Amino acid sequence: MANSDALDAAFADGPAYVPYLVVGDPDYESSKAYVEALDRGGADVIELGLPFSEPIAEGSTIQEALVRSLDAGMTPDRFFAFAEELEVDAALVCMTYYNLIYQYGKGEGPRPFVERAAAAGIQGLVVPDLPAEEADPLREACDEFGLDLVFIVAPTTRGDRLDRMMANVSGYVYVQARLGTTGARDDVSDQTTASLDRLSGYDVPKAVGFGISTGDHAERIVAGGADGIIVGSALVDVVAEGVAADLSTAEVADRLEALSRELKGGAERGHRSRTGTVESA
Amino acid sequence: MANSDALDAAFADGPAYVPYLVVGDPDYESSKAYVEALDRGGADVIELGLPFSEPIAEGSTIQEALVRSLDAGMTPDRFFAFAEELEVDAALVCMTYYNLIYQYGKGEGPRPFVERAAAAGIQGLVVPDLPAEEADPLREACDEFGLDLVFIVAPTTRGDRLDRMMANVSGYVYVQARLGTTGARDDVSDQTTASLDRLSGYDVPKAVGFGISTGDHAERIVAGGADGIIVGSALVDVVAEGVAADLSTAEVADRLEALSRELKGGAERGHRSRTGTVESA
Amino acid sequence: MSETDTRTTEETETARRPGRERGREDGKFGRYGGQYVPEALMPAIEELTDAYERYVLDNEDGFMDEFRERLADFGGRPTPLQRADRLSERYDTEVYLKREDLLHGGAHKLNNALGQVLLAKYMGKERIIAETGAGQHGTATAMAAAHLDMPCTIYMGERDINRQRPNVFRMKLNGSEVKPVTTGRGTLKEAISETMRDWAETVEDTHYVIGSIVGPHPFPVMVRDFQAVISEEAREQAREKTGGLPTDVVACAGGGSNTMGTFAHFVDDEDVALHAVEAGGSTLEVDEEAGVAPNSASLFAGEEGVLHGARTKLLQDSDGQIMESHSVSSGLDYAGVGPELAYLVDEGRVDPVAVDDDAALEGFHRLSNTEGIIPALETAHAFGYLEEHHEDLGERVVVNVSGRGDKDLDAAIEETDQRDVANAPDMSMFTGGM
Amino acid sequence: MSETDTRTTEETETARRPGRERGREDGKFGRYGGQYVPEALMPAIEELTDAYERYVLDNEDGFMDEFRERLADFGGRPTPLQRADRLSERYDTEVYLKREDLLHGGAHKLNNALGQVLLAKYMGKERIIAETGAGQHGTATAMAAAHLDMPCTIYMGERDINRQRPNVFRMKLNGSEVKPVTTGRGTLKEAISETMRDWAETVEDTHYVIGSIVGPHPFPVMVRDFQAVISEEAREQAREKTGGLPTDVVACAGGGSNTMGTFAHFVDDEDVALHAVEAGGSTLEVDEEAGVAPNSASLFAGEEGVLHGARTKLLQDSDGQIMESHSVSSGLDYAGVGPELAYLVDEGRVDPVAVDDDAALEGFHRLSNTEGIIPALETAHAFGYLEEHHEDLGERVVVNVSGRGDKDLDAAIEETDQRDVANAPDMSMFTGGM
Ligand SMILES: Cc1ncc(COP(=O)(O)O)c(C=O)c1O
Ligand SMILES: Cc1ncc(COP(=O)(O)O)c(C=O)c1O
Repeated sequence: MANSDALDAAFADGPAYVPYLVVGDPDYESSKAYVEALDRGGADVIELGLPFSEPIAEGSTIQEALVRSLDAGMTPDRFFAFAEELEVDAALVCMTYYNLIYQYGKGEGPRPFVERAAAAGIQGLVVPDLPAEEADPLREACDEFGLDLVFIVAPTTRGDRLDRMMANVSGYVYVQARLGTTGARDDVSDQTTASLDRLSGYDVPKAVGFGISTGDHAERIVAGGADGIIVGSALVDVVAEGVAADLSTAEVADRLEALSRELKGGAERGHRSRTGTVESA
Repeated sequence: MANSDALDAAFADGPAYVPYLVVGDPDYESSKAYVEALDRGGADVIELGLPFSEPIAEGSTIQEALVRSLDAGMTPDRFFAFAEELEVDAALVCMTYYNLIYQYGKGEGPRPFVERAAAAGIQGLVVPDLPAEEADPLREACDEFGLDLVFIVAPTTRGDRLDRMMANVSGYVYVQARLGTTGARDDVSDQTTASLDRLSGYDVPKAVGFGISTGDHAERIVAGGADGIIVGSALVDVVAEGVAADLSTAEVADRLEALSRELKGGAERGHRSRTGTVESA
Repeated sequence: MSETDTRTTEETETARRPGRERGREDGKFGRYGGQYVPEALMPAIEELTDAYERYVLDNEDGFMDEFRERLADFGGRPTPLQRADRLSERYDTEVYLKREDLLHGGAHKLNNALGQVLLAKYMGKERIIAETGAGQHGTATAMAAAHLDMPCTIYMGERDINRQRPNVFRMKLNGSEVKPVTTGRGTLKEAISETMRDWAETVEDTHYVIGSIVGPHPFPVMVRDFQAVISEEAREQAREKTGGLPTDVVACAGGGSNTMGTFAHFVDDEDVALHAVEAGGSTLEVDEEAGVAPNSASLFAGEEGVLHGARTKLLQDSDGQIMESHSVSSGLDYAGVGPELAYLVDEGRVDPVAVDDDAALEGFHRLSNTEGIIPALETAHAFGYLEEHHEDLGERVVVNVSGRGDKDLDAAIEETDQRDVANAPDMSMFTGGM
Repeated sequence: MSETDTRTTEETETARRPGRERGREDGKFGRYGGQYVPEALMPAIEELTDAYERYVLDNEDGFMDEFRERLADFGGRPTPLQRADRLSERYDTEVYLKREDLLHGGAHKLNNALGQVLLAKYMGKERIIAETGAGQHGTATAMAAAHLDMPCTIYMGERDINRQRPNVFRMKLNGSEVKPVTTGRGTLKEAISETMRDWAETVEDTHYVIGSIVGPHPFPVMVRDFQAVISEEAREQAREKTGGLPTDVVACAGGGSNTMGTFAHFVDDEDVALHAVEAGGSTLEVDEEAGVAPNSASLFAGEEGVLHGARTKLLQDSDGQIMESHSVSSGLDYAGVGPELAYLVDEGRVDPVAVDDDAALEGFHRLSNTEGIIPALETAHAFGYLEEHHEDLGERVVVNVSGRGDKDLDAAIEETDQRDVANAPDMSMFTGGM
């Protein structure tokens, strides 16, 4: 199902905890400490955000993180260096916008980016502004270098579009829990359950994201049938608070690790409730 | 030729000196002293300006005098009281705009104004915004009360218009020396000679005005054939200087008297040169 | 043609003429009108009268054809007659808007300015002068003068210059000279007097473009004839769109040029009611002592008199001195009104109504937020009238949108801020000016 | 209709279609165009594509009839094609002006805004959102929304809000909510991103009115089709007035909506040269380090990339980050350009030219003082081009006057003041602002 063994493995036993952080937020070194904290906190896959100047799919939390990273000098090349330097167990997925991928190729399409990503130890890509219809060249490059190409399924995705996407996806499918952009929310949406139902016929891990911020959410999502949870804004919020309150890198890393444990724990509780005794969600 | 004996007399022997001042400029009492100074200086006819708020025929010198007078509270009734109180030998002509004359009648046309003017000792009217075509009612009232109606002939007035005007005029005709509005100028215009030529066939005194400011001007104008000179802005300037320099009423009156003597003297020299030996102008 | 000749044929001629041609022979509208001007201006007035008769009335040298072509190409005519869906619903009557706000320059003023500048060109004049109050006539004249390559000087009261700086800038951009008038209060009536003074000295090569249906004959008829294109189009458009004539026609009135332009072709349609909406200002009461009328409702509250060359209705004190008028809209802020309107009001043909500043401001906001058209504050009076009197109107009302409100944004902020305007948007970020 | 189906018929269909219909099937213009949007927006995009095909292309429920009627009545179409007498003389060539400045709101923008708001109504949407830079698209959308009684929210960068306060006020007067965008530099591109975010959450009841021929399919074709009325009229008017087609058509290009609107019906007339005039800003040099392009000449100097949902030519650094663009005219200040223009430039059909700030300002003053038309600073670039390149043009040139300059008076004062503009009027009384 997946090009990369690492992603296969991540979803192989139990629910996957898939945290997201913006690489280079608020600076290169702190960011490395933060990503490694996620890993210690139990991450199965880590989505590394490579910042683009016009992030049309992000909410304000992540957008501000992208700006912090760009202001601190993040570039695709530094991003790859970062990935190479990381010491983590989790599988790595790069999340970015298509223009950076395309432009990296200097006229040769997306292949050079994918080649470089593979060399840096990246196992998959999420490109929120690349629809399945436009994805052939990237899909081919991913196949060539053994990367997975993750697509995002929205609550509104149905019919032909869903089929086409599911025919192209690999690694896991990113199930968007609600309409809108990224951002931590307090509740879990009904749309999630409906989406998971719609996807039940497809044999690919389903990771649910958008708005998950606590262990409780995570538990309910996984209990509802998700194979993994993706958490972005809630973690980026921790980084932002660290910037605002001028906390030490170690302190922020500790908080990220703690929140990760909570989320991962929630996901595991949810998994047990689904596979073992059914607790009320 | 004239309804009023006084105006007839003014032009009867020698050139007439016809000065103009705004009544009430800069205040009622000073203004009386100034008009009486003109009289002492040799005035044959005095044109008394009754200020109107929209004096479309005046240049800025006289316009500002009108504003000073209005600001000091001049009204038609105070104007008539002023005329009654004056102790002068010269004949009195009222110069104003038609709306004041008309409005004084409270719906009965110009007659009440003329009646009141006659009672106040006014012998004639000059109404710069009343063309001969619209003058019938005023003409009739003037005839009834023995006032003269003076018309202004412009350098451009010819043909039918000139005929109609000359058929209506009485007392004297006001020959406008040049195009434009009132205001003292340094030279004497060729247009004056041309106008006097055009008027030579009409048997009515021709008083030339607009821009006369010195005895020399006066001399040349009269030498050129005028029966009188009308002087406004040059005298109003003296009043304005008095206001600006805060001179005493007596001082301003003296200057007005002196300037009048100069103008009158110039007019008489011009008359001698025309009737006696011809001096080069 | 001598004036005595004209006068003898006058009564019969005028009687036979349709109402929209009234006054063409001699500038008389019953007791109103005439030519009360200094003798020095008479030749210019006669020359202009002659040119008016030849070029405008008789289309000599194809003047009117060129005028209409330039109005179309440069000005953007015809302007639409638009159904105002939301106002129609609000008032439960068919409301149609004549969109003079879409004319080049943003107001009906260009119809007249272009006509007169073109006429000056046909007359061989080499220079244009004009007065302006709000700056609308000045900008229209400056545009027309640039278009027709005529040097142009605009007189504008100093106070108005300070109130209307964007319009001053527009005139200068169009290459006109703007001369500040510092006499008196520095507003429109002083600017008119000053322009007449300039004209008296320069008549030979200069044409004075008067900005409304005021002044001596032939200005009132000529300006009306140039503006009559509004009603000529509107009448035809109303018939096409609605199959008939409107029951009511509404236009604001300052000097009255857009008013008569909007009424002219309806004057003979006796079933069409004509409403001239004047600026009621803050109150219709007059302060005789100070010589101030806090309004400019000369049709409604004025009395007969002579101003700026014509006999008409005026705001004046009991001595006949002209009053200082007032309105939230500087373009209505004039103490007189066109003689033809004075006549039509006396005849009972035109219904004069006053709308106060508050109602005008509400009208401004109402048209802006319900119809997506930001009107000039002058125009807004007509919509104030609609709100107050719609129950008295028939089932098909045409309102002239005489101009757009871009020039009035600052004034609208300031005036809205001073009162409690129920339908204004949140103004907090604008108070203190832009 | 599934997209796979569409794609199979694409090549043949497109080949048979005249150029002005290019891209209708799939939003592809050669390598440019497409739908690079988050999956959450896809249903809205598909719903819109369906509505575009039914209402716009097939005139279902008489949509296009109503659109054209409202454009005429509310918008003031047709706008004139005017001969510019003095420019024609200056350049010794026939210069014709397509007068979009006379459209309601003062720019071509209403053609599109009215079309989209009406379409949203036909689609049963209950709310309108839009982004705006200079404020022209925002004001046009606010007007259209008021006219059609649709609640409307406009996103505008905070910096733009401060530069364009009169336009902000106009939007509020028309009843729209104006939401400041504080992210990034607070200009147009941030406002677009922010509006897309709103849309992603509200797609079900909300329509996003994009302001130019940019964004994902169907926006580029739809906006072009709404704006194509410009060239449809101009082509016909040119034939009527001059008996033939122009040799050259000139339009300024920001996103390119007025450009493609002006070119669309001429694209198949191979003898008509098409000139797209971009903002050259202060220089065409780029500061890679700072990520700043002191211009917005994306056709002329940009490189292929993906921005705001479409593949097109962009101003970007070597990593693919979008540059900060710059121009004296905020309406041209955008780092991308419509994919159709990018395609037509690559094909050699459209000639891309850059005109710098100085030349644009001179063009602004030139049109103002020689033709009596104060253009938008955007539009002024086209006249800067005319001055610099008139010798390369044929004997009959049509220039689109995309908008009027009333919105730019403050900017014109400031910018004129900063340089030595040979043909500017005496500015002394205005420096320091109005
Ligand atoms: C938009 C607008 N409407 C109306 C008027 C009033 O003038 P009139 O009554 O002469 O049409 C003006 C004058 O400036 C104006 O600008
Ligand atoms: C007057 C005017 N012209 C041109 C433009 C550029 O936009 P586009 O290239 O999309 O027509 C704008 C944008 O605001 C504008 O206001």
